[in-house]
Amino acid sequence: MDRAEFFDGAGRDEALTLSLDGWEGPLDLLLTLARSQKVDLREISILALVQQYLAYLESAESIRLEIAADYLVMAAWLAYLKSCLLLPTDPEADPSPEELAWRLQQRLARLDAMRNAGARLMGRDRIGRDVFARGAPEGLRLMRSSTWQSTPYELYAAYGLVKARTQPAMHIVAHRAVMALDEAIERVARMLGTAVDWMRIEAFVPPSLDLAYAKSALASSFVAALELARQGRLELSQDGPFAPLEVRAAR
Amino acid sequence: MNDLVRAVEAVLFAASNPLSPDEIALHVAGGDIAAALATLAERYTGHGIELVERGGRWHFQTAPDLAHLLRRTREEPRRLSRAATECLAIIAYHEPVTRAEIEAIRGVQISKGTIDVLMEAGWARTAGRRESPGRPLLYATTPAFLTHFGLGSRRDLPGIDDLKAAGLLDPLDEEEALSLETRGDED
Amino acid sequence: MNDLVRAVEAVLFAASNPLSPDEIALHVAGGDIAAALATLAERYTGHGIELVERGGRWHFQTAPDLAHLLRRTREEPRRLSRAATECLAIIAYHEPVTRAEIEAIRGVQISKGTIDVLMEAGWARTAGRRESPGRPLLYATTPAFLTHFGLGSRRDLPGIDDLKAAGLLDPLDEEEALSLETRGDED
Repeated sequence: MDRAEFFDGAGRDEALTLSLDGWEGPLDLLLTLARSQKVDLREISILALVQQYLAYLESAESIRLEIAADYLVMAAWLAYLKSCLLLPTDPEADPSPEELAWRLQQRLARLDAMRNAGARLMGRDRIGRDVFARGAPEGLRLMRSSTWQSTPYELYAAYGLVKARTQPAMHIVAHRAVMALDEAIERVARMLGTAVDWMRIEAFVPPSLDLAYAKSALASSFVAALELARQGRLELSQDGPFAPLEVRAAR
Repeated sequence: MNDLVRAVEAVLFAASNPLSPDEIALHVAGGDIAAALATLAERYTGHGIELVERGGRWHFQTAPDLAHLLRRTREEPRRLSRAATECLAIIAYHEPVTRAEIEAIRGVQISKGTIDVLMEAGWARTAGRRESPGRPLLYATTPAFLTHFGLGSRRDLPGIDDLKAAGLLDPLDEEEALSLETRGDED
Repeated sequence: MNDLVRAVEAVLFAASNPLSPDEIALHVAGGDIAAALATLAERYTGHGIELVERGGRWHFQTAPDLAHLLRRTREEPRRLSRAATECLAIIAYHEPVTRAEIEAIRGVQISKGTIDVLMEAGWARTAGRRESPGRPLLYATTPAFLTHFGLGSRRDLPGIDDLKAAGLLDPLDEEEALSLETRGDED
């Protein structure tokens, strides 16, 4: 719909189909209505503008709810503004109705200014429409040449790495002090003679500062104790899982 | 014609984009590039081609009064919607500006694609975030915007001084900006 | 400057192809185009740009003596990737060597670009073909390689024992070996 035609010609003709689809929000509609007063935006009659807006909304034939919400909120606010402007001035009101009206005017002026600015921008001598850049520029070329860098150290280290990576792997198990099973059986059997009552298995392990050896000795002594128990030479007792394991000579 | 001026002329002529004096200097060793540019610009005055500066970068273009000879079609290179046009104007005159501020000025939410269109055209860019609650993105114009619309700088925006004087470019009062923000920005 | 000459200048500037006088006349109504072209050509003599005719078609071009300004080379120092360094080391210690042999020694395949980079750097060259099935190309180092790495000759490369003494042949610790496996050939 051509707005100018609408306002200049038909006025609020009932035959016209009015809808909100053509407006970019309530402020846009207000601005167009304000323009129809044909005075400077700062001189417009806010009361008349409010009337125009409310009348337009009433006459709008098809109101689609999803787009109407903003317009209705604005209508409510304008109705409030109108009543404030008509009622006797309440000196306590803050902001005052005049202040509210001024703010509305300012908002319309801002939108109007930006709308004009947009139009003036689009009307400038634009590249590709009014002025033209060179059609076939040769172009400036940037040739990148890489100067590769490396150092002797990196070269040798790389070769070392390759060699190390592909060297056949040799596995050497380092010597470790262990207590052999035979030794443990002999030791446990020998010490069992002195064990009158239950003794913890740890008591059969020789004291050692070498933790690895101590572990090995404990493991071997345990297996030795199992073997001696199988032979019926000692008894084993344990109250529960992980409880101390105790040993005594068979009765 | 002096060698430096010739060289600057050739480089600008061959370039497919506007060049800053620093960029020109990468091709033309030594000499007063600014002086050479001034000489050239003057020499081309009244020609069918002119040398112009846009946002600190220089390029040759055809004289605006010859547009009617060169325009093949009346169609605009990029036809912007009314929403996009207003949005671009708001960004240009208020930059840097948040989406909520743009919406507050227009009194309506802007659809998702509107700013995208401006960014795609190369006329708008994001310009950091405002250090306020929510840290909203800021938008500003680009050098290509100045080039396209034939503006030497933002000071050449039509009527910007008058708008500033009338207080129409002042930051919005918070109430107005807030009333829109609470409606929720969908992305 | 006369209007016709200005118009012809602008039309030729904006055109994406050289134009014949007839084609120019489609844009510029009336007037002696040949004369305007002659005037223009003379006016641009000695500029950084010149108007030239080729086979009856006219166009602007940068003056041939300034062509070198349009190209600019920038040297960028770049570090050799680890894969390329290993590859170079293998070539240096084993030359002449085929690609398959390099891969066998590295224990990892080498990507297409790796040897190219070494050739581009001027450190590796092809050195004929091995007379074996498939006649694979052989690679060797260049004098520039010796210069860059400060070597008088290949005999100056440290031997395996030297590398061992320098701790460069120590078995990898597990972590490093793992990171090598997962990284594969990265360039």
